[in-house]
Amino acid sequence: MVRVPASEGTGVKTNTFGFLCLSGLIIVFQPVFAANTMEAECSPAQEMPDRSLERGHESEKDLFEHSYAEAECLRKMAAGAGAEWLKTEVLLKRSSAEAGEGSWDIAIKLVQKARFEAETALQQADFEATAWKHRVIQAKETKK
Amino acid sequence: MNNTRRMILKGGLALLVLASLPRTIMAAVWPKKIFSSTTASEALKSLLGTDATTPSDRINLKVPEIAENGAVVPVSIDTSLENVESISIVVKNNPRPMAATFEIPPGTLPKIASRIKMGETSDVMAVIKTSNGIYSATSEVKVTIGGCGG
Amino acid sequence: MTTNQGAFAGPSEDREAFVAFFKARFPDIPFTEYANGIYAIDKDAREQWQDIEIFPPYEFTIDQGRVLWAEKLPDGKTYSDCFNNTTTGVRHLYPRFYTDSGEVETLETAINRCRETHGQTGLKYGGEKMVALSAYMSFVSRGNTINVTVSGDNPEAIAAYEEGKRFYYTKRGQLNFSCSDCHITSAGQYVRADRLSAGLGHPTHFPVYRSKLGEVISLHQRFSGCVRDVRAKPFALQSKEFRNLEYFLTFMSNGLEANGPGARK
Amino acid sequence: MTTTIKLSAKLKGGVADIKSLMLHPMETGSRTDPDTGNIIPTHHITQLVFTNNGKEIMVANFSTAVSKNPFFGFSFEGGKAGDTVKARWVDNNGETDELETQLV
Repeated sequence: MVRVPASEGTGVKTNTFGFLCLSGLIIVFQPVFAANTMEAECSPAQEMPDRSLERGHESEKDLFEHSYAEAECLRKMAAGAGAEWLKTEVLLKRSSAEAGEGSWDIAIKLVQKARFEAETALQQADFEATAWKHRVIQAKETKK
Repeated sequence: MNNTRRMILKGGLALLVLASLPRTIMAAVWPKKIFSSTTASEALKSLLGTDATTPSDRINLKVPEIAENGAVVPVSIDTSLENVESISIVVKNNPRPMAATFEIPPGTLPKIASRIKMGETSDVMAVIKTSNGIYSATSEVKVTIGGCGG
Repeated sequence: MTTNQGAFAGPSEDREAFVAFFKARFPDIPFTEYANGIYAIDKDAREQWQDIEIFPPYEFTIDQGRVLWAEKLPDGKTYSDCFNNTTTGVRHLYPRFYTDSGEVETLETAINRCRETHGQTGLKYGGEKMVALSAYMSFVSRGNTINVTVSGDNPEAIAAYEEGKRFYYTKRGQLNFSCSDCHITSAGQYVRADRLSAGLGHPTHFPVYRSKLGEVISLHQRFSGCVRDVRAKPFALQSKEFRNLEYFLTFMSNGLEANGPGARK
Repeated sequence: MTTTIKLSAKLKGGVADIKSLMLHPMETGSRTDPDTGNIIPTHHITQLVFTNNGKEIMVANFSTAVSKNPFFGFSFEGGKAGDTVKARWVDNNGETDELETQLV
């Protein structure tokens, strides 16, 4: 069970900006996750600041573990929405392995990447919940 | 070494049988040297004694211009040349250029079809040995890196 | 005005619009040709394909399937006892909506249901034996016309069809592509060195010998490959998602000839 | 499986048309097993020999550059309906298989 405080922290903004820049794929989005599509063990509130971006408050180990739990939670949500990306789970596995070696910096970077993928996948699923309908091939005569 | 031992174990019986059969049942030993040559010239020299071939428009070499898949490239060769003794397929840019060679006894038509692997874009040569000389036809086949495939 | 109207049109209207799209996109290609996949569009590749079809490598798989199909199940029954008309084939009637389970049944899940009914464990989807059985039944069914029904008076069947349709048009993965992006919008275009085939006719020729892999694969393995290609995590073979997708996609190909198994690059 | 060979032998206007397909991995010896990282050893058909009523009509020598599950077709003159055409392959491990069919 992962409980994450809902707050409008700066972490969210940074992260949002990050994936806007990077993805360039999703034009329209709302920073509200379609969390109702699943009943995962974890249930983050609508917004979950990425605490891995606010370094210095915790030990690296604690930071990694929290970040990992959050990212894994988001991944499960994406999977529940049928929208998980190909490598998210791989990134998490690799991060665990790096953490096991004590390479916290690399481990946290990998977690951040996984989290970014999971969040973007959720945004994608949310947008696609209605967007797909506009792509359905329709008969040419568009009668009003 | 390992390979040799396995061959003896598994193929011992087969080899024994082969040795005792007349040539009409199983042909001469597989020409390993030709197939391990790393250049077309070396392969042709060890097969035919020379790498000098005469280009001939009497050879019909049919290969695709762009291979759908480098793992399966259809090749067919036929010729109106007479007294053909062998037909060989040479892929110049393959690590071992000699792909296959076919011995043509009298009565068998100089006409073969097979499918070969190509590692990259390359000239493909049909080399035909007749009682009069050695002839060839060459055609380039482009091999591309796929996207999603099929 | 763009409306969502299309999403809620009935299956028959969907299919008519789907076929009409390709007719407008490729006016020179007759409807029946779509059963040949990309070779309906790509003339160069077509010649190489025809060369391979002279003596296709999937013949060994058909033979294997023929032997498996004839084997007796533990209670003495055979697969033929589970299916009607196995002499002329049943492939073209699948997938279908199976009311007992309330889900879409594909030929592969029907084969496993048959095994289980007659005291045998199910085969692994995508495994050599299941693919061989499926390929054999495709071979027996050659020449029949694909005729998948989505019964208008069964809301569950309609819902499954709609789920498949949603899957087909939904963008997914890191590359953010839907099935329709490649196989409707961009059909005939190049993705690197490959030309994209038309969505119409996709399921007619499975299972398929892939030259690239040197083996015969099922339709769901191909789905899985496509989902992976857009960098999304694939669903399990014969998962509900893929069965619904097959239901929608095969319904779109109604009227085409069942011509599996096939050979592809 | 019972056989690794498919063979068709058909007469067309005095010419016998032979087509064959072999079930064989044709490993080049330069691929690595993705699971173990080990090189997959070379394993390929070296020779494919055809006879008609015992008379040798074709010897095909293959390298690893012949595609997986090799296809080979050729034609010969002088065959009659009912003749026995035999295909026999041997690979670099000494494994072998053969199949006979009647010319039709």
